[in-house]
Amino acid sequence: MFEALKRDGLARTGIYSKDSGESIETPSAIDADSFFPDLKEHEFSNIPLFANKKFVDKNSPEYKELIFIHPESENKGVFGDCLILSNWHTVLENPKYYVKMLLKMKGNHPSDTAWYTPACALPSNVATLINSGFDIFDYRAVDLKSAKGIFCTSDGEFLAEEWFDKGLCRCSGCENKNLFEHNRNALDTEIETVKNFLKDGHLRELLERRCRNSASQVSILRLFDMSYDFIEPRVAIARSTRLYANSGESLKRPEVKRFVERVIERFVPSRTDTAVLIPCSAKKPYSSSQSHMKFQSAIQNRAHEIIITSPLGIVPRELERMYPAGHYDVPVTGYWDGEERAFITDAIARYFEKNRYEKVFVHLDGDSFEIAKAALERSNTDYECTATDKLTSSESLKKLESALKYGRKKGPNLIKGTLSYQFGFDADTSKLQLKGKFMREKVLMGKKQVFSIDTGTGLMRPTFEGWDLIESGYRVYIDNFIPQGDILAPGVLNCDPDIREGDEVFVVGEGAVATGRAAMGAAEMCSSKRGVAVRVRKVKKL
Amino acid sequence: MFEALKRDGLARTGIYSKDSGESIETPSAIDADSFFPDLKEHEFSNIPLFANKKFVDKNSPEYKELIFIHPESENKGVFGDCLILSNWHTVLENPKYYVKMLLKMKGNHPSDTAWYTPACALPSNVATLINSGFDIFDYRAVDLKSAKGIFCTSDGEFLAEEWFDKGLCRCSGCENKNLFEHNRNALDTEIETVKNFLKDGHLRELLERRCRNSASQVSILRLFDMSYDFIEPRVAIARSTRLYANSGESLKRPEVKRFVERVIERFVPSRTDTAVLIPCSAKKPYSSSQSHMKFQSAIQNRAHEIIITSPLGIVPRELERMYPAGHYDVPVTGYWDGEERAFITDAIARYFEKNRYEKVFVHLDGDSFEIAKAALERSNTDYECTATDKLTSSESLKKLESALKYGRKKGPNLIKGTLSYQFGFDADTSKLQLKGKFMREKVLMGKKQVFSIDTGTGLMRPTFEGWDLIESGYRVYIDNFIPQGDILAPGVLNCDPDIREGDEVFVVGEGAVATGRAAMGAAEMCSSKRGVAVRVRKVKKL
Amino acid sequence: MISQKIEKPLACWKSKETYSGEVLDCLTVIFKSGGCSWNRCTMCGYKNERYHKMPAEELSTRIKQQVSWVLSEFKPDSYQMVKIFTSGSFFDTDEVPPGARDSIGEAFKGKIVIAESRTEYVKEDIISDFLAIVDDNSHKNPLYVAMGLETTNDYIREKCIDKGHTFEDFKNAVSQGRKAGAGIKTYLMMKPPFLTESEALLDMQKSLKECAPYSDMISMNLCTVQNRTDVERLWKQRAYRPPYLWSALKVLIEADVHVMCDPVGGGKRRGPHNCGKCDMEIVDAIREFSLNVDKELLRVYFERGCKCKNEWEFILKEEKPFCMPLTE
Amino acid sequence: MISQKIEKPLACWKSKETYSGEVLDCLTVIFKSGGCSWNRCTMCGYKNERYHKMPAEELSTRIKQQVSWVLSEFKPDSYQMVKIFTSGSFFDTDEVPPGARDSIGEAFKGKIVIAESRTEYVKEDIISDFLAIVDDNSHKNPLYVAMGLETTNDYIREKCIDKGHTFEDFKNAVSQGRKAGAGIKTYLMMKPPFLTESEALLDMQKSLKECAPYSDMISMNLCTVQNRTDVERLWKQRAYRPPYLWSALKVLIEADVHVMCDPVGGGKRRGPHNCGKCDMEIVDAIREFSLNVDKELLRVYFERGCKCKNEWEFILKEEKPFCMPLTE
Repeated sequence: MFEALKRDGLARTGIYSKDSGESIETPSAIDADSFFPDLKEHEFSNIPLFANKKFVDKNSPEYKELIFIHPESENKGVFGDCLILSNWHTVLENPKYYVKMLLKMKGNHPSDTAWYTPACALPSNVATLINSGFDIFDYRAVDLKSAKGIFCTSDGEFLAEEWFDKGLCRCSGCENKNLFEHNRNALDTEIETVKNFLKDGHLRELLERRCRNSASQVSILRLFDMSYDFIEPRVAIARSTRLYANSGESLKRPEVKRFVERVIERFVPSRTDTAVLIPCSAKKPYSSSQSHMKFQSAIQNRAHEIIITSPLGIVPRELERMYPAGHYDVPVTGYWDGEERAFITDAIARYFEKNRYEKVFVHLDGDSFEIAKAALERSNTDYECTATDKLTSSESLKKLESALKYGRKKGPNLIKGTLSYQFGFDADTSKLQLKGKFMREKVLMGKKQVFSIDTGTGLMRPTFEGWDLIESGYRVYIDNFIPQGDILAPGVLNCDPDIREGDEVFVVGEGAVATGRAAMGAAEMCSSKRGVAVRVRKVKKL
Repeated sequence: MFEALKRDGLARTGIYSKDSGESIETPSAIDADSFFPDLKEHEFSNIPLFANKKFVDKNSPEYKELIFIHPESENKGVFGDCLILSNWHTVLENPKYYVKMLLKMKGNHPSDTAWYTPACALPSNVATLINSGFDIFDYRAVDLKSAKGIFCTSDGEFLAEEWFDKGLCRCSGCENKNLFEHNRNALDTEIETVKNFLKDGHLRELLERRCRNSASQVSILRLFDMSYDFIEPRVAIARSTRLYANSGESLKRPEVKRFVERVIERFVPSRTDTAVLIPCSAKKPYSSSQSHMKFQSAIQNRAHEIIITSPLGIVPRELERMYPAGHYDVPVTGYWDGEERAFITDAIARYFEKNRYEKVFVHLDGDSFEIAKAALERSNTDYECTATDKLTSSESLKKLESALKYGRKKGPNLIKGTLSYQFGFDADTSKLQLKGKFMREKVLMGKKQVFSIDTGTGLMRPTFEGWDLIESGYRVYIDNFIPQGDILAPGVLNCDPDIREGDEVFVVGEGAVATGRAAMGAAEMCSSKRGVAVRVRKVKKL
Repeated sequence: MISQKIEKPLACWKSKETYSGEVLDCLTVIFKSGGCSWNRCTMCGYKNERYHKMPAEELSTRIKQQVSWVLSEFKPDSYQMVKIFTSGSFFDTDEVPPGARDSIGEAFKGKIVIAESRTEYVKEDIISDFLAIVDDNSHKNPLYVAMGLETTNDYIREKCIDKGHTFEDFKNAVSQGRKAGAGIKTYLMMKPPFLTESEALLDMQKSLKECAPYSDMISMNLCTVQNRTDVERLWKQRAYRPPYLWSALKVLIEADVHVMCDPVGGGKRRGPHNCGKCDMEIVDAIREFSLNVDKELLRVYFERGCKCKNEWEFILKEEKPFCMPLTE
Repeated sequence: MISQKIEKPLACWKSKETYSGEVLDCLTVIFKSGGCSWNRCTMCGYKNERYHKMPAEELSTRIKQQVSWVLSEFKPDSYQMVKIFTSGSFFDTDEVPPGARDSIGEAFKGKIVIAESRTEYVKEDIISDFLAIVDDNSHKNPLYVAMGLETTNDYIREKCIDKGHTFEDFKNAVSQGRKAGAGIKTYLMMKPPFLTESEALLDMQKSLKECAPYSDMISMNLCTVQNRTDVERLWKQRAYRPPYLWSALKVLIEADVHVMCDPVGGGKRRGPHNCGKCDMEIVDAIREFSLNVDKELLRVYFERGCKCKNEWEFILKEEKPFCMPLTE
């Protein structure tokens, strides 16, 4: 029996329990011979990964506690099963097939199955394996390294003669000069490390380090990122933690791409007469920074403020608190690399192709200035530059202020901006008002509260009245029962495919409606047999 | 007394011995209170890093075993001293000043001094510190983390409540549930890890992982790379190990930039009538790969073969064995990112602006095809595409062959290409002949050997007759003595500033000349008081 | 513009103070003046708080207008004590012309007046004159001269504060003040820049001991990071951290004399602070202690501790001049 | 083109062989023929080594030309034994027309002839006829029929080799051959694909035991990765690794009967290999053993070991059908 707990992309923590009652917290390495005693009984049962369907169908072994799976097989586990993906170690150096086969199989099997991959895990690659959705590993690969005199760490594999017993590790194995013990320790501790990063919401950051252990791991990460349509639905809509964009791959994170896509595809700006492009700040939200206070007092709401930043491209002022716009950190050198330039130029150009502003003021310098100009030219947008020298110099600010002198005053509409971004629905917000202190706002219609704002993530939390305004999308359909607490996955009949873990959802049933937050993505919500689907906030009987 | 041993950029291993005889292998963490007992005696002696010269000059402490240094101070250590850079921890999050101040001080002080930086080293940043040229650390920073209840690993700092004693580490401190002990263990083992990577020639690869621990470490690495003129002379001309280009920063490695610059500035191609651009292969040297065998049998030496590759840009066939062209590995997904595109487009364009070929055939596909076209257009070079579909398909190969049908046959001149690249001198190679099996060639003039080839690095090793052909550069001048073995740094009077560690050099003195290999770069050779400057191969009395 | 700008002091507020075992209402006034003649102290935030250069007469007029404003805003019978500050020295005649000083004396006649000055302006004659104006025999000691000694260590005072006088200068000023019949209030500064936490703590303890014989009242200021000061620049460069509240507690608990302390900015990043969790209760306890002179509450909080007390103990032991500040 | 292409066998070479305790000179000829009628074995590299379809008469002529070439190139009195292979079955009449077979028999009359065939073509009449041609009474057993049994395990033979016959088929063929008066030589295959190292090793040991009663000579082939074979495809997919030389050594040492073995490609990545350091000496020892039938040298090398013997022992124990091959 397997139950997934914390999920992130394909990765997850979970609990796998055998019928005997024995159970492990996953991800975890097991001693396969004792944990799955039946496994070694099937002689002559090898089936290579690239074997064709006929060969596979003819020769597939039937294990007692495991389901044999294969890219070409129709053999499928059901909820709670443990699946064994044999011989996966033979594609570890073959990123193209690694990703292709894996995504095919992940698509073919229910997500709440435990995945065991034998003889693959090393301290240097197990982060990638866990990120690929594997849950159970064994010690075969590290034991083999021990037999070969190889010292394993999370940084790679090294000749034991030169690296073992040289002070690089102080585990019990190293104290005892027992390489076998060290290598198993190294695998176990690395799995725990990955597990903790996963629970902490920083698996991606860890991966962006660990993947450097080999070219193929880098390629695997990049290929996963290119499989955006497959991965993105599995990534929560927000994290409570910061997003550290510390490598080139950060630009390709599903969260980053999703943000850019939604700003272009969903977001409805407060105004499209005049925009002003300004730089980001290290402090988040931007408007709490000294530089933005200066910009804002020069702009005086006479233009739509759009922040140009890496890796997010463009952040309209309305969305500055939305995850990850209010939550990212990025190394700054002043130099924007070619990929950042290309990615951000494209984002800006697409935004201005969709939203035809009459005039855009560019208050940027250095590389971001060049990027913005190129993008505005590409999108045939009329623009004017307002900066001289340092952007926050009084001269620059004066120039900015006087350029906007005749602009109409109209502040950013946080409500419309957030709702359109979050729900993909252009709600009528004319009767709504934002009340309350900065970072503690509520949205009222008359005296009725329609939304609160989750200041941790920037998401709006609709009340029942709020849901009346969002006419479609983000619905979870349940059977005819009155929820007595959270809604479990088996209780979900159907749901909107746009729903991601962490999204605000509206639960609709014959007997009741409820507000709440999705605890899993749409696909899992519709197919899982276990686990909370929606954390319910309020229920209303019909 | 400090002696540097293995160097790589600013980083080095070494031995620091106190007058008492006590000595440590660096890099290393010390218990500062007992190692430098005098240090704590200087009360009220704080001088912040940003203090001005007047303040510094007035207040600098004078230690018994240490030299106080400061960006604004003219205080200098001499050979063998241990320098203390106080309060450096206050710029760890300030990459701009970190790099600016450090390079200023490294330029001001002799390189064979040991650098001690107090209260800076954590397991998560010590790789960056070592890479910055620090040798001695203490436990203050980790002990502080212990006092604050922070669990330290080479991946970062974490709340001990949630991370310590959770199976992430099995060191003695973790076994004893002693956080203080764990944190010191973690620092010690990380220093040993960095040291081993440094000795192994893979410090850069480790850094490209570790720097992700914080945005500022990424920025520091990037800023160092932007300080090419300072760093490059400190990087050996070749490594015996592979170069793993597993991140965006790999494109900016000094070795990579140096290769590109030399191909453009120094390299003399065998011919400039016709060139053919072909893709790289995973196997090195390229010509041992199946795809290159096919290309070569289609080209039949009727054009100058130029390989287009990331991260090196362009590799002329003559240089395919030269470090790092024959020594790099790179993740391949088929997608070339914006920075690769920009960098390689620039390299190709500059090459073809300098070397005006009459005609270039482009046998490339995908992104590299687009890049090459853009570069050739930028350089106004006449080109023709010869590929259809798959580059190694018989159709493509036939098209390539027939496009070159009327070309003049002239094989690559490995000798001229290598000599011009390595020595920056366009030697007369008309009387030279390459003899011997692949990867075991010698260069003869008549029956006299003038060069052998170091197949590990691709470098030519001149005999005395070989040096006659290289009329200038790469000379090391010594006093009037007959070398009885290797030449030590104090024996060097002067040398050519282009010399890098690992370069072939010609030793010239009044009494003798010698052939050999530089064991340090030009600047160190001229200034060091200790260590082998040139490993001598042959000596000839005059 | 035809409206006249109203002249107001830089700040003026009421608070409670302990005096001779009694809790009094106290008015604190910071007059805008001609500005400090020295104007170099590293932590001073009043450097720019001054009138532009103007004739003494005009300066006098303006200060008198401030006095009027004070008198009209705060009922004279609502307080018994007055603390007078300028952005420099109250007894510096260039800064506060004699006429202005006299009207201030008149305004606060009958109160217990504490007036702050640099040592070089504490001269018997000037003090006597002012005392004569203030004194209406309501109090035994109607005037206290307050001086920022900061520390009794001349080296620290010079390097870290750049105060421009010595402990000896202070003692001379004390004797001038006493000759004039005034009491002495001494300000000490906890943790000027360039000191480690333990250097600052020990310096404060030593200073307290050494200044006690010369002081009728002692007030310990905990250094805060004021806008546009040298200390702020250092703080932004991560070269300065305000003192821990633990250090202040320890000093107060262990002091042999009563020490007043108002932890301005306490618990903020720019003020004396601990970890953020335990700060406010300690700040409140210190404020209360200044009134009730009872160390019990201080001891309770000190002994109860907090997670961050460990950190502070570590800092006391391990923060050294060559590696400071270790925390923020 | 006006020149006539010379017809040559696919390969032809001389070597030493042990026979009845004597070392003989032996000629091995691989004739190009009409090609194997089965042509499906996973490791077979001869699938494409055949004449294009042609009339039997022409085929016959071409093969006879090959015979002439052999006779002219290798002096008949320079060897005593001949091993005849085709890219399929020597006794398949479609592959080697009777006329051609007869001339081959004539050519090698008086030698000890070993001719290889699939089991289904081993028929008493054909063998008798051929024996009659070859035999000139110089030898007691002038003809041996060689068959690739590969393994006595029908399941392995079918799944891993796709050989198309059973152990039973083999036994029948043996009885046909014996009835015709021929001796029997059996080829076994060490480590076809889809077997772990230990499965392969145990299968070989079992096969040796089980085939011994039916065999006069046994030869163990160590699987190699031939161009354009199924095995090569698997090898490139990292799904196949040739056997360790350690396994071969172990089999040879522990065998109860003499087993011939020529480790073709030994020490190369595509052939049976260990770590690369110890390979060549073991290959040489195995070659020598085939001649001198003395296990001593094998034992010496086996016991001396190498760093990689540890790895091999681990592989024997831990390589399983669900995680193989573990090494390359």
